[in-house]
Amino acid sequence: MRKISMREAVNEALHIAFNSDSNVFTMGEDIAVYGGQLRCSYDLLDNFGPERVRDTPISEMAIVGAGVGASMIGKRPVVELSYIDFIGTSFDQILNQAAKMRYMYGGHVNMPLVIRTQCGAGLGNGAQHSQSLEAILAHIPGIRVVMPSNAYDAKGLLLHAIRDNNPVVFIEHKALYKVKCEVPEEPYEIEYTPDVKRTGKDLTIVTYSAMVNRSLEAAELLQKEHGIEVEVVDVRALEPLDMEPIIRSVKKTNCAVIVHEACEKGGFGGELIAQIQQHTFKSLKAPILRVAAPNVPVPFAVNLEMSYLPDKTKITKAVMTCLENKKANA
Amino acid sequence: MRKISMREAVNEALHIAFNSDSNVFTMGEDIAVYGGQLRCSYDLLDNFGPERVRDTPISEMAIVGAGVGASMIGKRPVVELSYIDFIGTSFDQILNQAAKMRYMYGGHVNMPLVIRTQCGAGLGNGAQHSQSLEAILAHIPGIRVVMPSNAYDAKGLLLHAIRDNNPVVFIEHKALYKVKCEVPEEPYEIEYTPDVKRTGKDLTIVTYSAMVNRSLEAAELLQKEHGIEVEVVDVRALEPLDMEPIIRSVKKTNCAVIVHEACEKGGFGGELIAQIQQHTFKSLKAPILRVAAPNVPVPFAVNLEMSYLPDKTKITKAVMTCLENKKANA
Amino acid sequence: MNKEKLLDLYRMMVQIREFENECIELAKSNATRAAVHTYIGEEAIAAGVCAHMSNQDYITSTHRGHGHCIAKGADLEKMFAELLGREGGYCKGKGGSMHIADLATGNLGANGIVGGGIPLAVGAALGIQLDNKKNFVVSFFGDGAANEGSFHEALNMASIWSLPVIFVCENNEYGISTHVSKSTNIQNIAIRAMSYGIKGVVVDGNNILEVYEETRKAVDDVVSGQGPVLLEMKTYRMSGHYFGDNQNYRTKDEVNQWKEKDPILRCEQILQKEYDLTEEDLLTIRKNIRTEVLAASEKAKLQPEPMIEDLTGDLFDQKFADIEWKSFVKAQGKG
Amino acid sequence: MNKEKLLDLYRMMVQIREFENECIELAKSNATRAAVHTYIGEEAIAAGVCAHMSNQDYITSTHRGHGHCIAKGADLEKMFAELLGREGGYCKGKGGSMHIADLATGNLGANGIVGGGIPLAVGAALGIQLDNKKNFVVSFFGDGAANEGSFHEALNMASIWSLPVIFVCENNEYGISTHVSKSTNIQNIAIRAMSYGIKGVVVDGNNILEVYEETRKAVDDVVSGQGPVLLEMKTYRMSGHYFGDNQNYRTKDEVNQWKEKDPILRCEQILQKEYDLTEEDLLTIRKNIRTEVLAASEKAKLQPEPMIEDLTGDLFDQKFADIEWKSFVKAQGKG
Ligand SMILES: Cc1ncc(C[n+]2csc(CCOP(=O)(O)OP(=O)(O)O)c2C)c(N)n1
Ligand SMILES: Cc1ncc(C[n+]2csc(CCOP(=O)(O)OP(=O)(O)O)c2C)c(N)n1
Ligand SMILES: [Mg+2]
Ligand SMILES: [Mg+2]
Repeated sequence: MRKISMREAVNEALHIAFNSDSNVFTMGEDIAVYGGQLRCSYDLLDNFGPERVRDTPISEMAIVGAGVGASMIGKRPVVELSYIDFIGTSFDQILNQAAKMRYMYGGHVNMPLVIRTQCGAGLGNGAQHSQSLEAILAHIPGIRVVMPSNAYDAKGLLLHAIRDNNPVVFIEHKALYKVKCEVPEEPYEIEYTPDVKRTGKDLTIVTYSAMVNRSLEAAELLQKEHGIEVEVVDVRALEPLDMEPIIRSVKKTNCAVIVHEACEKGGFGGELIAQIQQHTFKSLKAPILRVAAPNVPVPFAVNLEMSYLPDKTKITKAVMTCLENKKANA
Repeated sequence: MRKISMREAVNEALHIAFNSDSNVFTMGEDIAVYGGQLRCSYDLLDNFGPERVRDTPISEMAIVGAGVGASMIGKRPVVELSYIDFIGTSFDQILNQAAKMRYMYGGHVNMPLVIRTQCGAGLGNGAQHSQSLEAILAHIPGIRVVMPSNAYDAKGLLLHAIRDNNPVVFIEHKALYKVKCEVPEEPYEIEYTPDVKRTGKDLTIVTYSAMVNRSLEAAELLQKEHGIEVEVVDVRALEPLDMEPIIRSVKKTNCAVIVHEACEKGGFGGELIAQIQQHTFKSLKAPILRVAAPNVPVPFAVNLEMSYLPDKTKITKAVMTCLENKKANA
Repeated sequence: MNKEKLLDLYRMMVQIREFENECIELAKSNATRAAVHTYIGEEAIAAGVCAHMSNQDYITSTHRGHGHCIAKGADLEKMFAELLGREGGYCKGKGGSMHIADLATGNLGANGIVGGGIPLAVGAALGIQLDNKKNFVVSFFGDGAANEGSFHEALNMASIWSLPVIFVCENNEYGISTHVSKSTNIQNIAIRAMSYGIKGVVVDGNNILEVYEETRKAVDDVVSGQGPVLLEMKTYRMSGHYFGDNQNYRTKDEVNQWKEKDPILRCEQILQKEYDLTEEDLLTIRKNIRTEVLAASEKAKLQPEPMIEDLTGDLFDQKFADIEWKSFVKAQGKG
Repeated sequence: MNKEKLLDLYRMMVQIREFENECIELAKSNATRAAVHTYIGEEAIAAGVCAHMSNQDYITSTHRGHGHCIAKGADLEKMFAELLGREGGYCKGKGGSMHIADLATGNLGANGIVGGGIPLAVGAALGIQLDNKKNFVVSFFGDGAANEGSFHEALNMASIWSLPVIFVCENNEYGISTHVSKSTNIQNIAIRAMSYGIKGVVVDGNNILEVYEETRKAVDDVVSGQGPVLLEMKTYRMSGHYFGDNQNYRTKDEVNQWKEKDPILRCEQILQKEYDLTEEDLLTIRKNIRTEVLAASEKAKLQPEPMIEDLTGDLFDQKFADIEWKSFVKAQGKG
């Protein structure tokens, strides 16, 4: 099968959506003529015209807010925040409008809105353009939070999100845009449920987004060098959060390591641990460990940024520690 | 000793701070003439004049942002967000400015800023005026997050926060404002460290803000009706988070229940559990349980709101379940 | 204006006033919980503006939203039921006074966030434009809200895309305790239209005829594609910010002076002088409306509370849209 | 203007230009990582504005902040070191191109958030006012930033309190790919001053003399308590939005036309025509400055990277302020 990058996969999903439903439109900063700061919306303007593909002023509150308003009357906007860091300038529209309206209005309003955005560090963008803020969003009842880890998942999850009648924040990691994998040309959807990206019996890594690849690298290494078989579960959707496959895996392996790029404190790892320990307490043979960024903003200098990021080495180390604990408690 | 309400205690701390350091000033919506939507800043205008006690336009971005700017040049602003829900309209200034600047600028900038605000449900204020959003703030490296549970703590923690050279979000629960306790007239400070509000050997409740009283009620009831001795630890500061007293307690009781008012998913309970299970794994005799709000916005109707809130009954039930598990695993 | 039309507007204003009077009664006994922000003194705006709107024309509203909601045609019993937190309320009791939406009448919802609804209105107007419809949107907000960033971003966006939206700034002189002269440095908020290259008009918001007429012009403009309009309605909040407000920020005198400009009083004067209605006629109208309003309130009070099992419902729509995905084959050499 | 003064301004502009040229060289080899937003074509603004400022006068800056930083008197080597992520950089390598602050020269920092610095400037101006000082603040931001809510809230707040702050909108016609005519519906952003009841002035931002003179007037105004001023500097970004920008949103022709209005070129013409400098004189100046700039870059390149142990440092100040709390005894019968 052909291999395409996650950027191409997102672009392809957008083309399919535009082609299939005339209610779908998109707006955001520099997305039309320029093809997006994320470079995911190229060709859309040419193929679907300036009514449905709109460059906006630099006004994130209005961008998200107009998306909310348009979706309330039946349109299916896909708005773009060029960096997730800009939830700062648009937060009220996410926190108090998009997320709350359906419940607050007694279920009488639907909101088929997708907010596409980009997260993550590693490319030297500095403290205000490199954050991983999914835990903030996942704590807000009323919005979906979806984070693909590869091109195949991105295409299927994005189409699923666009067909969702609820607001979805769709978070693409900037380091994944160029990564290619096999992606069918035809349309397909992927449900909001975790995916076991690698099976193993010794330990479960629960992870998502760019850290899936780092975890797979670590698993590979552990297998080769130590014969350790790590299972890697890609959460894919933080809301809805389907814990069943995760719990099943931990019940099998009896121990778990959580890996995410967001800083550790208050990160989504806490939620995963809270639920895992509650539902697998008796099978759990070691404390669940987290591999995450330290609790500081993302630094600029390349050596600092690299040591800031979770990587194969740190994951491997955590897995080894966890397995030692497991052995000690066996 | 005299008893005063938390509202009076906060007001007293503000008067002391204004009287002690001419760099301290305050601004916010309706805080001067009106004495604050939270009614905590009464008399300040009369006593310290309109230069230092300022009514602002309804412009939360500018309120917080001006606080950041003024603190960068050495002032000690205490700005007020009348409801924590309004971090929505000011989030960039918290997330990307206040929290990041010191680190991002290599430690060359100090920011003695206090953002006082109010959280919590129970009074029929509806979905956009009742939230508990501390977990969002505690996930942002670079800001302190402080949540007093009574008048005595509020006074001492607020003075400590005003003397802090770092940005502090000081969150007062609206249901606590009228609750009185003994508070000395003289100035004093309380450090950012958890406080054991009740000792007990059977189980540890880790909690903060308004849920401290609910937990103490539950503990009282459990003691009276079942002879169960619950230890109640009030976290008081989510950042810095001093885990030592919490871990010590759990190592003693071998089990824990976390209680917070924020909705469960992605709440700060996850962080507490992640750290507790890691550091007390071997002593832990039961899965740690959470008592928190369900994952929906705060409903308006009185019966819904009351059943939304964690209360004595739910806490008691969780404690009993946890203790049964403990017994089963003993 | 013909007599029947003006009488309709008058009835609408009275209906709003009586609704709010009853709200205050309910608030006194704490039946509404928390704050109830009444629209007393500002009724001419909602009545005069919404008189131009059909159910396919949308509004966004505010914390002070009862008047807008009623003028758009809401059912009073369902409104009271919501205020009382009953199952039959507009939001099944989940919203409360500040959060009533009624999609059937084009009401996209009241909003507890000052300025929060303005961008939503722009989005709805964008939807209308994309659908090539001839409808329009009205966004109501206060003088205080005009200092929120959302106001600025929304008006600018609506302007550059010539969207069919009327921004109605209800300048009632106060944002809670803060007089507009302390929160802005300009005589008229309408002047802010210049920042966006759109039309801005100052309107006597206590004069129902002027509100009606200026709105008509604005509707013509926005529907004919000439872009958004900002109407500044000069008015006054005759009651406290909410029931229970100590109003230490203004004098009784000031309030009393404005009571002489009560929009309902002024409408009655016109009806008597120019349309031959007698005081008795008017009294009858008021009494009848009052009776209806009270009946709605009484019926609402008898409604049951929401069921506790409903606490966690309504968060997400469980259904997905019926869309059949069609491949898009890109032109060669693109991308 | 006397010759020495103009020469100073000229030198400053050249210094900024040469700094940016060197940045592009560094960016070519990826030494600066991510985006470097150069100020080429806009130098007259930073030079002409900051010439009026002392180290006790503050600026807030933007993602396109090198020019402001240099004009405020920053050390070039420390700037280069920061861009290269070295320990000796302004932020110890933690900030990068978009985040240089230099409190010693009154630079409160560049900012990666468009519009993010404007409220900070208002706060600094408030601090100055509270301290009864005669200093002032300049907030630099772009045409695109003028559509952020923060712009609106900040200007309004500064106006009602008559704060000593000059808002300098650098209208370089583009926000990344979006021409200002597509993001606003007005001829001049300066007109937005009217929304706040403050002075708004359109300035030829490529004319150093005009920038200098109009800033002087604005400084007089704000320092004498007459409230903030909005200066719109008309200019053009001669380079791409960042190094690597494909610039598919504008024509070469357009860029070339603006190159004829290059502020440095224009300053050179004045220096030659009215101050008798020869082309050789100017060349010498440029060469000397270029040499200095390159030397700074070379020295920066030799600096060590930050130490990994420093990764988690600098987040919080561990010290608390030295304040001795004094009780406040309230007047009887209050509260
Ligand atoms: C973002 C936000 N800030 C502050 C508040 C608190 N608040 C509620 S109503 C109000 C005053 C609003 O004034 P205005 O817009 O003039 O409307 P009015 O109440 O006069 O109708 C304020 C400050 C809020 N609800 N939302
Ligand atoms: C809040 C926010 N939105 C969007 C961006 C992405 N962005 C970076 S620079 C820029 C263009 C800014 O335009 P302008 O204010 O005119 O400044 P210029 O780049 O022209 O100097 C944009 C959209 C950002 N950094 N911050
Ligand atoms: Mg008002
Ligand atoms: Mg620009």
